[in-house]
Amino acid sequence: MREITFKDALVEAMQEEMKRDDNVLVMGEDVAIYGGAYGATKGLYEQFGEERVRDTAISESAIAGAAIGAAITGMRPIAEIMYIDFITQAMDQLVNQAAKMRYMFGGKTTVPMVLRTEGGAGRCIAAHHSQSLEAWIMHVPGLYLVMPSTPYDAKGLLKASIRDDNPVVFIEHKMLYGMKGEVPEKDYIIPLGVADIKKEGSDVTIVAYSRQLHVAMEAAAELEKDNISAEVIDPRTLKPLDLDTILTSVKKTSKLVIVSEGYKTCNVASEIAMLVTEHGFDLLDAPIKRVCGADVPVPMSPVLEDAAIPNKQNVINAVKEVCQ
Amino acid sequence: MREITFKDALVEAMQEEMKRDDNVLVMGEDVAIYGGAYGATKGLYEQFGEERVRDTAISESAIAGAAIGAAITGMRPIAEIMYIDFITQAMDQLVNQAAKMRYMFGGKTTVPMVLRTEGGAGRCIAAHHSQSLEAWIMHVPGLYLVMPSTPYDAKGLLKASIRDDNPVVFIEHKMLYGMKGEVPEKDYIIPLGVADIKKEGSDVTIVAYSRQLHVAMEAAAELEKDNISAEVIDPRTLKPLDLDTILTSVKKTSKLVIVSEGYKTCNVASEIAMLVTEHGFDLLDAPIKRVCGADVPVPMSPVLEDAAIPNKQNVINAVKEVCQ
Amino acid sequence: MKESKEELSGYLRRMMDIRLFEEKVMELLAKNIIKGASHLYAGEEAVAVGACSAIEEDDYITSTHRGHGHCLAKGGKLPEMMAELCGKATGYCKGRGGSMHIADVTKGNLGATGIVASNLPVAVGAALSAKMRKTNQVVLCFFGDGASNNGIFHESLNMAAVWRLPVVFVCENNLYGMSVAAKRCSAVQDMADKAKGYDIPSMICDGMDILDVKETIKKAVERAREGDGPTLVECKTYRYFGHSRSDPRAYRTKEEEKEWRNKCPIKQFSKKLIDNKILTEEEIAQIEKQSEEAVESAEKFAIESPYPDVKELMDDIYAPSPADLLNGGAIR
Amino acid sequence: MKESKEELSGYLRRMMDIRLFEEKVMELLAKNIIKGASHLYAGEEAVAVGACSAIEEDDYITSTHRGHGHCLAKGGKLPEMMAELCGKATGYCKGRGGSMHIADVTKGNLGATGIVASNLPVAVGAALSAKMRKTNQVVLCFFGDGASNNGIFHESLNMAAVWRLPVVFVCENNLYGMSVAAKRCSAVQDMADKAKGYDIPSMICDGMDILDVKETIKKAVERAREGDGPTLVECKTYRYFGHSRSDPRAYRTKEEEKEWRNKCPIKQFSKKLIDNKILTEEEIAQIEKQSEEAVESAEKFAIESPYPDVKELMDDIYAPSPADLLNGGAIR
Ligand SMILES: Cc1ncc(C[n+]2csc(CCOP(=O)(O)OP(=O)(O)O)c2C)c(N)n1
Ligand SMILES: Cc1ncc(C[n+]2csc(CCOP(=O)(O)OP(=O)(O)O)c2C)c(N)n1
Ligand SMILES: [Mg+2]
Ligand SMILES: [Mg+2]
Repeated sequence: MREITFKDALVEAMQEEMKRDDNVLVMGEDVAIYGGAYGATKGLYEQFGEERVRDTAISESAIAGAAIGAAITGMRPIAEIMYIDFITQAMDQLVNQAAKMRYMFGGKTTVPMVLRTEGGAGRCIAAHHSQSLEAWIMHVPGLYLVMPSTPYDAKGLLKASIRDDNPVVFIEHKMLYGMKGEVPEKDYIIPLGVADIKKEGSDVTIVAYSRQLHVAMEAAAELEKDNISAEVIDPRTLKPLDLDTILTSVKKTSKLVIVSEGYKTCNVASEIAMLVTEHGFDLLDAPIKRVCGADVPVPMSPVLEDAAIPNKQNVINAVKEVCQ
Repeated sequence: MREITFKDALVEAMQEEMKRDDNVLVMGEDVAIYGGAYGATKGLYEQFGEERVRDTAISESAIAGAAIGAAITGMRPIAEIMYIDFITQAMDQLVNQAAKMRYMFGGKTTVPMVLRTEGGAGRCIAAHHSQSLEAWIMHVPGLYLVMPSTPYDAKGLLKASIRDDNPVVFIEHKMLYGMKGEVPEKDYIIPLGVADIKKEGSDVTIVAYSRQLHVAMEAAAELEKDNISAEVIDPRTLKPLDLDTILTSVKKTSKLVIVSEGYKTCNVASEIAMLVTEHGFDLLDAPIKRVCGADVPVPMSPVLEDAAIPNKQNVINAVKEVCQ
Repeated sequence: MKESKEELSGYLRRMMDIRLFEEKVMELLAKNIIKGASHLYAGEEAVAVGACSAIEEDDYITSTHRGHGHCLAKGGKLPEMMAELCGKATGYCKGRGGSMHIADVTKGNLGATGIVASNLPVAVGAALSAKMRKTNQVVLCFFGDGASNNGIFHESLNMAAVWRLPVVFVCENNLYGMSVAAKRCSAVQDMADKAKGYDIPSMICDGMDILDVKETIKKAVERAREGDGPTLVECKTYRYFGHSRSDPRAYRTKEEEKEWRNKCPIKQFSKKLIDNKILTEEEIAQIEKQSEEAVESAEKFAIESPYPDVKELMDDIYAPSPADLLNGGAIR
Repeated sequence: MKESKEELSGYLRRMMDIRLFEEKVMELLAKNIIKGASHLYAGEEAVAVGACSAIEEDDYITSTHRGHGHCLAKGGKLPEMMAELCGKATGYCKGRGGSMHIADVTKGNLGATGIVASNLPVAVGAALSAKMRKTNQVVLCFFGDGASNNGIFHESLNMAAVWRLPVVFVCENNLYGMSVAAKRCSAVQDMADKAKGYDIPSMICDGMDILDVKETIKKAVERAREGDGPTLVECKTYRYFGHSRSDPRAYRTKEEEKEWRNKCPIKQFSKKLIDNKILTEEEIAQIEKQSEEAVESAEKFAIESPYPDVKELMDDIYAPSPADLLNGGAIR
């Protein structure tokens, strides 16, 4: 199969959905002429014109809010917030409006929009451009949350997100845009809420998503050398979360390590651990371990930045501890 | 000892600290002439004047940001965000500026400010005025998080927060303002990071804070009738969190139930559970249980609102399950 | 007056409906039959009714925390509104929204909001949508003087101006945001001046005079429909009750209140209709009686309606996924 | 010119320092010795140096993501800056901040920020503090044309105007916010027009002419110090490099770039000094040489400095609690 980059997969997803449905539009800072800070909207402006691919002012709150207004009146906007760090300025629209309107209005409104944004560390761009704030989003009823790890997943999940009738927050990791992977030429979607077993194994379950999925995969490869067979599960969508697949795996392995790049405290990992405790405590042979970002504003210096986020060795150590 | 209301305890705390330190000021919407939406700044304007007690426009972001600017240049501002639901508009200043400045600037800045706000359900004022968003705050390194449950704690903790050199988010529950309790006349503070055992017990540990502490206490009282002795711990400050006190209790009881009014998913309760799992898994006899707010925008209708937040019976049921 | 008798008495009726509805709400709040908060529109009736009479049924409005008037003026129904305020299953939002969250999408009311100023960008987005879908719809975006100090006001006006969107920003300047007088928190006293930073026209009208509101909004709506972009219209008005039920109103004087009570939009308009021999006092009394009865029957409907079934607590949080996206295993 | 020769050559030197520093940064970015992002100030030197020469040492500034020039103009040191950009322990922020987060509190530089517009309310708060502490300090708040579209701009100007705070809002209008021309995203093209919504004065100056900047800012600073409140000053300028290292600059023409290169603030000012017989070409060459050496030694310092110790990763997240607040058991 042909290989394309993560960012080209995103471009293709939007391209196809924009062709398929005239109501899909793209808006955000530098998404048109520039093609997106990380190139994820490259070519859309040339192809669809300034009416459907709109550069905006630096107005995160209006970007999100206008997307909502468009969504509830018949459009299917894709709004881009350049870095998830700036979602702090769009939280009111996202959380109080997009997430709540449908329920609050008695089910009479739908808010079919995608808020694409980018997150994660790895480029030495410090505390305002390196956060992983997905735990905030996951906390909020009414939002869906998608965090793909491969070009294939990115394309199929973005297409599903665009077609979905709910507000979807779609977070891309900055270190993945250039990553290549197999992506079929034919139209496909990946339904929201279906985890993917990225590697089968029998001794321990590792749940990891977004860039950390790859860290987990590397750790799993190395663990094989020590005869530890890790099953690596990529939830792909944190909301809806495919808990069944995780539980089925834990049933087999009896051990669970969860990896997330977000700040450790009140992290997505604690939630997944809690859910497994609630629904499968008896399946567990050892305490669940998490490997998370440090509770620190992400520092710029490469040595500190590396130390602030999980790496292969951290995952290996955690696995070995639960496998003792 | 004399009894005063929770809101009067807050007023006293600010009054005393404003007398003690000329650099303390109060700013926010309706904090001056009106005395605060829930009366928690009543009388301060009359006593300290418009220079030190400032009504602002409806500009949550500027309220937080101006407090930061004042804090890093020698003042000790107390900024009020009327409802935590509106903190969505102040998140950028709070999370990207207040929380990160000190670390990011190499430790050369301090941001001694208190952001007082109000949260929780119970008044049928629906999804935009009833949230418990403390999990977001707890997630962010660089912030402290205080959530008192009694007038005594409220006063002592608010005074400590004002004197502390870090940005403190201080969340008051709307249903507690009118609650009376013993508050000594003399000057006292309660250090941040020290939990309080509100009721001793031996069979099960219940961790609960803010309004839910009282729900837990009622449940504990009723459980006594069934010969279940619950120890009820009020962390009082979620950051710093006094994990030791919780672990010591779990050592004794081997069972843990955590109560929180916030949306269940990615809740403070999952974090506390994770911490206990990490530091005291072997102490546990049964899976940790949580009793949380439902994952739903808080509905207005009284019957639905009641169903969306924890009640005594939920806590009792959870305790009975872990005690089986 | 160029309007027909029917139209004019329709306006009066709607203003009376709002007034009497709000007075009834005040009564039910006092009896604790309505729980929670209600921000009453009494005094400002001419704004909503005047503005909504300048647009078509399929045009949109966005509303605020003080939204009962907007909803009724855009064709909302008293019983469903009252039931919603009472948290009943028969309300506009099945009792989930209450006073601050009424939407009536089929009538083009995109909804009220409890977060001040938060519907401004939503209105901009709806206008973008109308423009892109080429429907010729316009959007009336209501908000208060207080809201105009919020950052989202700035972002919204700028975006609407740059994209020349068909939206009319209707500022209901009632002098206060809760207890804080515009004088104490806004750098300018005519909110219309805030249009200057966006190079868009602004107009000020007498928010106690329904026909002045209507004419002013009409001009702005025409501009919008012709593709000339947004306008900021400021309506000078006053709320008769406190901000919410518990407000002692220490921030304003009895004299000021009286002065504005004398400008009552309903009294003024009634007098004008009589002076112009369009309606007689008897006819007006008749209209008032109809309003009274309508409000009473709405009250009855609301009170007799059941509360929502608690089993429905978790319904409608998410829209069903389209068929081609469905799957089995996910926990939502 | 009323300034002394010493002052004037000081300005020139500081502009050259900035220019050469930025060119060096560009070089080190290309070699990947500096990692991450750097938004270079080259082209805009007259703004920072002109503005900072209009205030006193104990006055405050707030900076932006494009902050190297502000830091140097406010008395910052090249070695500490370069070390910070390289993520070294000897940098202003111990390597934790990098290019976008330099603060130099002892010199009154309250800090740069990676979030566009986010320092506006911080500047307002610092001005409030100066006013309340009666220190007679003023605050210069730098921000871009793009930033002026953000909601926090609106809230900040309004608050500063209402409270008449001693803050000067210095808009560096370089025509673009990243790739988006002000023409395509701002409703007005003179950012100074945005002052109209706050009833405060505004001035426009030539941001390529250091003395024009200085004089203009001086007037605003005097107003501020006299208690007359904020002013919005717009400086028309241009950034010579792309927005950040990877920017292909497809959104602007080579002609436009050339036109602005011809307005180079350093060349212009040098010429003026020569024309006015204040400095000779040789003296200017001498100053340039000093700058070069200073930048080179800063580079050397930065490169030879150690990275921070990873053990310090978790230091300084929180300030120590005052003695009377200490306790033992808490996990921070
Ligand atoms: C973002 C936000 N801040 C504060 C509030 C609390 N609040 C509700 S209404 C109101 C006053 C609004 O004033 P204005 O916009 O003038 O509308 P009015 O109530 O006068 O109709 C305030 C401060 C809120 N709901 N949302
Ligand atoms: C809130 C926010 N939105 C977007 C960005 C990404 N970004 C960084 S700089 C920039 C352009 C800023 O333009 P302007 O304010 O004119 O400053 P300039 O870069 O031209 O000096 C953008 C969009 C950001 N850092 N913060
Ligand atoms: Mg008002
Ligand atoms: Mg710019």
